[in-house]
Amino acid sequence: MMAVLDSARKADEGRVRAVTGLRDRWANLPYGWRISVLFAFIIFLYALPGLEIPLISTPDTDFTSVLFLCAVYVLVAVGLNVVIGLAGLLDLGYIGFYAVGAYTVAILGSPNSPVVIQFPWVVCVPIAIAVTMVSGVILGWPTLRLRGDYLAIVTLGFGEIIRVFALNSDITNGNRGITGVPVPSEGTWPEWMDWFPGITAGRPIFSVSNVIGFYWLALTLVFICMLGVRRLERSRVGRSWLAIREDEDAAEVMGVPTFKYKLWAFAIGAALGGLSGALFFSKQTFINAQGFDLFTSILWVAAVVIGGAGNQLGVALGAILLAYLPERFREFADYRLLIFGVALIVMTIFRPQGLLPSRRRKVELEDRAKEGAVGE
Amino acid sequence: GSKIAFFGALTGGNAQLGINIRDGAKLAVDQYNKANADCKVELVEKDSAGDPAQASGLATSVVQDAKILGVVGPAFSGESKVANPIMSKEGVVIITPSATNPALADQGDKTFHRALGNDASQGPGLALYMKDVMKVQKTFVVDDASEYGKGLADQVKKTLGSVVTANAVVKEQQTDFGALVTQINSSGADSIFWGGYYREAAPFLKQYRDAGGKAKFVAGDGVKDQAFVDGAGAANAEGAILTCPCVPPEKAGGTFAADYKAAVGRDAGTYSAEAFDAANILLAGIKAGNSTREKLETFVDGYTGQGVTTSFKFQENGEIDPSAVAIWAYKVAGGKIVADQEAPKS
Amino acid sequence: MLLELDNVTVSYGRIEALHGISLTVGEGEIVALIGANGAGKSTTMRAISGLRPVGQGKIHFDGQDITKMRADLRVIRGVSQSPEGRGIFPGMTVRENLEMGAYTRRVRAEVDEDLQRAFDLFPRLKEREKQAGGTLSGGEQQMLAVGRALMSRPKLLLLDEPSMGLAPMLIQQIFDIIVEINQQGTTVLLVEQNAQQALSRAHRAYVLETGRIVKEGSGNDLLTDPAVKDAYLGVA
Amino acid sequence: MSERNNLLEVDNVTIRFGGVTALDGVDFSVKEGEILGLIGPNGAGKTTCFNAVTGVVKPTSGAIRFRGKTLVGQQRHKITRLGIARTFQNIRLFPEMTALENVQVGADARHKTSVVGALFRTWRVPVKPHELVEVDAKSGFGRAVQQVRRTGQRIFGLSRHTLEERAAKEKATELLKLVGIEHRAGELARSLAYGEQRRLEIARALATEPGLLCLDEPAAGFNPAEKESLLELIRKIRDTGVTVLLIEHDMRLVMGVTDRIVVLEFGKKIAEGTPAEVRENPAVIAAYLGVPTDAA
Amino acid sequence: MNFEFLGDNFMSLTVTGLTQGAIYALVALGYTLVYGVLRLINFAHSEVFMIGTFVTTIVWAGLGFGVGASAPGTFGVLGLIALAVVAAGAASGGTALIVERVAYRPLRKRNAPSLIFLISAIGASVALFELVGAITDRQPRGMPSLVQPKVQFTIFGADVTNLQIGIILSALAMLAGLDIFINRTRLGRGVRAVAQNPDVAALMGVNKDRVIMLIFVLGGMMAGAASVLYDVKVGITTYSVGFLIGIKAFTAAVLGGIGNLRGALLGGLLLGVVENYGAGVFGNEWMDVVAFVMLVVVLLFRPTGLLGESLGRARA
Ligand SMILES: Nc1ncnc2c1ncn2[C@@H]1O[C@H](COP(=O)(O)OP(=O)(O)OP(=O)(O)O)[C@@H](O)[C@H]1O
Ligand SMILES: Nc1ncnc2c1ncn2[C@@H]1O[C@H](COP(=O)(O)OP(=O)(O)OP(=O)(O)O)[C@@H](O)[C@H]1O
Ligand SMILES: CC(C)C[C@H](N)C(=O)O
Ligand SMILES: [Mg+2]
Ligand SMILES: [Mg+2]
Repeated sequence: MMAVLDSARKADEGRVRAVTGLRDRWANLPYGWRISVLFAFIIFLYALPGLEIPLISTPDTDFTSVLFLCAVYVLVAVGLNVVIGLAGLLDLGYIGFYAVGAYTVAILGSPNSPVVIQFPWVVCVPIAIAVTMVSGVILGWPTLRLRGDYLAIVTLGFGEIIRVFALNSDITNGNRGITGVPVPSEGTWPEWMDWFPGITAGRPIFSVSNVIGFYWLALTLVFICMLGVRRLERSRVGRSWLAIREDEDAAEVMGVPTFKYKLWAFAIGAALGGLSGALFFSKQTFINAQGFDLFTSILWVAAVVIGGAGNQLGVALGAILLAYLPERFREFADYRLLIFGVALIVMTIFRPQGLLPSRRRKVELEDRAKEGAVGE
Repeated sequence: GSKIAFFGALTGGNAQLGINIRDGAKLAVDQYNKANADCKVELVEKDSAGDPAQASGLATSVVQDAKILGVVGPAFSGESKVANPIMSKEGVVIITPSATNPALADQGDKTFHRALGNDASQGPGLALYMKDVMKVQKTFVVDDASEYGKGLADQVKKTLGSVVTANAVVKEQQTDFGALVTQINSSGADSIFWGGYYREAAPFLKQYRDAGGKAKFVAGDGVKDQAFVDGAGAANAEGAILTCPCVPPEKAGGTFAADYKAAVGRDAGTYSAEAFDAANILLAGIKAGNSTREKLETFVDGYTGQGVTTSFKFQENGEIDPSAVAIWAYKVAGGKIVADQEAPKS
Repeated sequence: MLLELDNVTVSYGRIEALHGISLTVGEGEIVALIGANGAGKSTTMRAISGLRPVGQGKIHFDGQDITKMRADLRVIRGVSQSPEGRGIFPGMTVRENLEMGAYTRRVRAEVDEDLQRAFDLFPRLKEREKQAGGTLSGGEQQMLAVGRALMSRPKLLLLDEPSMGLAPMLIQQIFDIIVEINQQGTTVLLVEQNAQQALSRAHRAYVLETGRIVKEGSGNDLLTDPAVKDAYLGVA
Repeated sequence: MSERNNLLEVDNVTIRFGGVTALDGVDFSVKEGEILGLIGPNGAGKTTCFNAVTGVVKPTSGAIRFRGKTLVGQQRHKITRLGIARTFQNIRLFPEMTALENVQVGADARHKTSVVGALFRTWRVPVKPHELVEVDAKSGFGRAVQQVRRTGQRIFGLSRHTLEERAAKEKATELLKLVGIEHRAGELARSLAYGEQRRLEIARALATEPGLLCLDEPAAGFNPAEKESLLELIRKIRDTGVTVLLIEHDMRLVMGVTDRIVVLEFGKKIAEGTPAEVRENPAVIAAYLGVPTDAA
Repeated sequence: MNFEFLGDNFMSLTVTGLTQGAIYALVALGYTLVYGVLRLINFAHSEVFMIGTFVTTIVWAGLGFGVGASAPGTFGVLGLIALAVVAAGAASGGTALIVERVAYRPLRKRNAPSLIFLISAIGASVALFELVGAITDRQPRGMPSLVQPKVQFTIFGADVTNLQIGIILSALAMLAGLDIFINRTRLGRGVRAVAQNPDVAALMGVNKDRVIMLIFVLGGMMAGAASVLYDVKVGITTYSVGFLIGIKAFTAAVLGGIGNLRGALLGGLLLGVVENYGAGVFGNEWMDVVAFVMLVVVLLFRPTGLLGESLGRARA
């Protein structure tokens, strides 16, 4: 048994080396090449819904909807990565922010909500982001003084409080939920977009039966947010987060206002979570407390860590797998999650550094793994 | 050929309610296919697990399959509320054999039809039964915050008026009711009305009786399934009153009860007969050559006919004629759910 | 020979810290190991006590190959270490920390006797018997670490910089204690930056430079070796 | 020397932990530009005193002032910004960050870019030609992109963020050179040897541009030759205008480098004076030195 | 809000709360032990508990006491319960051990960081939960009503039943035993040493792997015992019972000071009681909110829980 594991692991290490080699080769490519490939890749992503690539498309669910889900999960992962991967704060209740964002849009925008304001989407979303940011600060202010796993349980509690509140309060319409969550725009596809497979001029851009518009919007937001987070990561702010993750006391004594930066991490993470929630439920048109169970929240953490906490591409990959695989393998309906659980264990054992670890993590983990222990 | 879809819970804690309905619809389709071997209709099953959050995705998948002309379901009110607007916007014909929340007819979903009475008649009927037949004095009302459960509980509360002493809300999938049992016991209620499904009702009643609770237990159609009696334990469930805006299957017309038993292997359950009727209406439309959603919709809107449960003629808002509605009270006796009497009408 | 290292290498991740070290410690000896920061002294100690896996080479103790043996089993065989950085159990009291040192021993009376001895050696510890180890000052922790290492009555005592963080008066004392223990029959392998003191008490000594042994000899020889003097004893 | 200003004043400070009195009415001051030694037996309260100055523990009573400002109750990172930096007796580096990054964190204490600045990079400074992005791509597309960036920089200037990043890196490299471990700049701090970690701590502390540097047993784990070079380093640091407060048990180092010495025992100050005075003080000999220092 | 109700039924709410809390406390022990030693939230512990609840039903059903069966005499019931405790304890302990072997040990051998353990733990939890879900068809499983609660005595107007007394007393007894084991025995000291500094513990001659196996088994057995008490009290179980109880128990552990055995007891009882009061005042649906709000409030004033951490390292 152990022997099999070992040989499998060897093979895997070979693969990792190949990937690492690829990464180095990438870094050595001329600037022009890198930029060009990057652009091409981005265009490819936008074109995906129209490409009908055989192996990856999903037989049982609308492929574009799956792509949209992937994009939303990537957005979630990018936000959660700020909190977990960069600042090292274990947030198990991230879904609470997702819920706050989504509910803000639903309550302010839906004609069927208890609050009859009916703001348009473009007004609701900035409000939703602001509200989630504030809720991040409200949660963070008292609790960020707590250490590691205490924070984890408190955030978990927060997620649960939000859910129970949504389930029982009048403003969220309780478990019955709110229908008619607004879509980003009532506009229709213009004539000149008609050539794209799946788009019919004159049909609404944002509708449940054709999700391309939602997908493109989500993808665009993903790129914007990733760019923003990348800027933070490679600045004094990112370094402070790292230092906090490593040794909070020492960081404080070295002049890092740890509380402030943790709060920022929380607020930024919350804002991204809120945005994702708003986006997802605009497509869904319906929202109730069912969508916000802790289990999903915990799976997101898994996606971030499995993908490679700290590395944006890694967490994006983790999120995509989490969103995509269950849809791709709907045939196994009842065993899907069972397989998923086993896969998580296997994955952690084979790739404790995540699928695409940040460079730093990679070195750190390789070293640790080699050191191993004495005996046995 | 064309397809019709079943939409409802086939898995999850309330699966039995959905399965009965699916089997009713399936019987209809099978009979149809046997009679029309040249032009078969396929029954597509969309399992929602009874979860409204999954309904939007499933509705989208129904819409996107252009061959699906009509839907038997969605089975529960919660999922209906989400799925109906999506499906109706794309013209999919909806005939629900079971979702009873009255508000479903007011959502402006043009293709919505309901093949049975709603909770605006079940609720008051049930409450009158409690007051007039059971002579309850103090009722503790519990609901599960679902579209159906809360809706029905509200109707019941309205009619019972001051008889209601207290109320409480339970969570979906709750299994431990220790706190609720304490509350009911100390409230001195002589009866409990349960607005919800059997998944929670069964463990609750067991714990309540285990803790020595004696109050009479009354609930609506969401609890009316043998799975409830089995889950709570026959002794604990004994005497419980369950209502339903449906006729007892054995009273259904024609050979339905026998056919069902022969095909499925067990007695017809709650709403099996209604589902059979709903499916037959759609099938009749297809048979008449209505091969698009629009045509089928026009057909169903204009349909009149006698099913095994009642006679159908849909009104403008999709409801059947109130005179065709019957509310029945059932009683758990000897570990089985048996028809008791038709509930009084308000 | 009580302890024998034969061409031992140890790595941290991809970096090899010891490039093949051979050394011996005879029964009853005090052997000192000196060298600059990063030379690999602590790494050697960890390899002997089993905290670090050995890459190549062999370690023999008391006639037995212990290269791949788990650390806790080595303790039972008679190896005890006072680690670099002290390794106090912060949440245990001073007394409990000391008792942990005697974890592998079963005879209660002997343990009590040794506990008494440790308190006699470091009266400060007696004063702080009930204080949590983590709240002791640096020097107090060092005393505790040394005291604890003695509690297992080892055959071989590994001391990694026992004088670090101690006040001058105590430094004298700690070296006296080492000699005393040795005379009572415990073999000692000692890593020290206080080379002057260490060499003058050690029977033999090794000089380590960037993961290799570059010199060995009797304590006194090395003490007068000009190169050693220059590098490790500072300008006198 | 007495005409110099007091940089730090420790005024009648008492600290108790439950039953233990770690500091008992201690009074002393550090003057601008000097090196003050803090010595005493193990458990005398030296580290506790550092902890009080840097805000890690709160005094039970008494006051601590730095440049006349009271420190008690200040947040720890604010104390650092005021100009006090320290090293730890039990090393506290950021183990999974490189040596260079460790020092950069220290340097960041003096920088201003925060989240908004890093995100939008709005605060712009005119750019000098040699600071512009280089156009080195060969292929057309990459070259075009670079040219756009260059033009952008020429028009809008560089962001404060960019400038600070560059400055932090330069400063960190310089400091690593100063403490003599520049060759390990890219290594993770965790993988440095004990002595190197101590040096890295000093570099990191210096990067915060302190007025007062507190060193807690910096020579622990150094051999005499290395102590010698540390002594040089401390002098060099002082010569750059940094005042130093030093805890150390190695008498040669303490006597060699300090201007004045304060001696603690059981949380009380038992002596204060020049190295020569302290060395001869019988109370100090009895409590701490034991034997004449030249034998140690 | 219904403070009147709370006032009128204060004692009876307290008693039911304590009963619930006793079960939380027993499950919390598993979290606390593992966390104390490995700094790992053993997410799979909730499933360890869940397995116990099913094994109990299987054992009873095997002996002819399926749903609806009538209870045998007092001795029969005690025998059934004892048998269930043994079986569920063994099954849960065994499950915990397997989880350790499969999901954690390979990671420990590779020195993986704690976040990775968390993921593996989640994986183990999901796998177990889904496995049982698939086997049981996600249908709940009922049990016979073995113990008909009989009022034994009344304090301040609250009826206390034999069932409640039984649950609270057996939980207390188990906790006391464990506490003595950890604090008074040599092996217990070894456990604490590994918790505080695993490397140095090895230098003292402590076999780390054995200690870790031990804590998993002990925690699992306690969860197994708790699962029997739960079954007797609630009388129904499903594949998802573990989730909520697990979260509550973990909350209890943190509330008392994670890594602290007595903290787990205190936290469990307090949580059970307070959430019961909360349910009385604000309604059942707010019960969990009350529990978590209390947690936040307590942590604000005592950041390491009511009794602080004791197994684990005191933070310098
Ligand atoms: N945990 C670690 N990870 C990676 N490398 C390490 C680790 N510990 C030590 N090293 C490296 O191994 C080499 C030897 O270190 P070691 O600690 O054995 O030196 P030492 O002689 O004890 O030095 P010192 O006198 O500073 O304690 C050094 O180059 C160091 O950088
Ligand atoms: N949190 C605490 N609880 C109880 N006692 C404490 C605590 N912290 C420190 N002490 C005690 O206070 C005294 C002073 O400790 P401190 O660390 O300041 O000594 P020090 O002078 O730095 O000694 P050393 O030279 O050994 O480092 C010690 O006796 C220590 O045991
Ligand atoms: C199947 C039925 C019990 C459904 C229920 N009448 C509802 O409206 O949801
Ligand atoms: Mg060393
Ligand atoms: Mg000190």
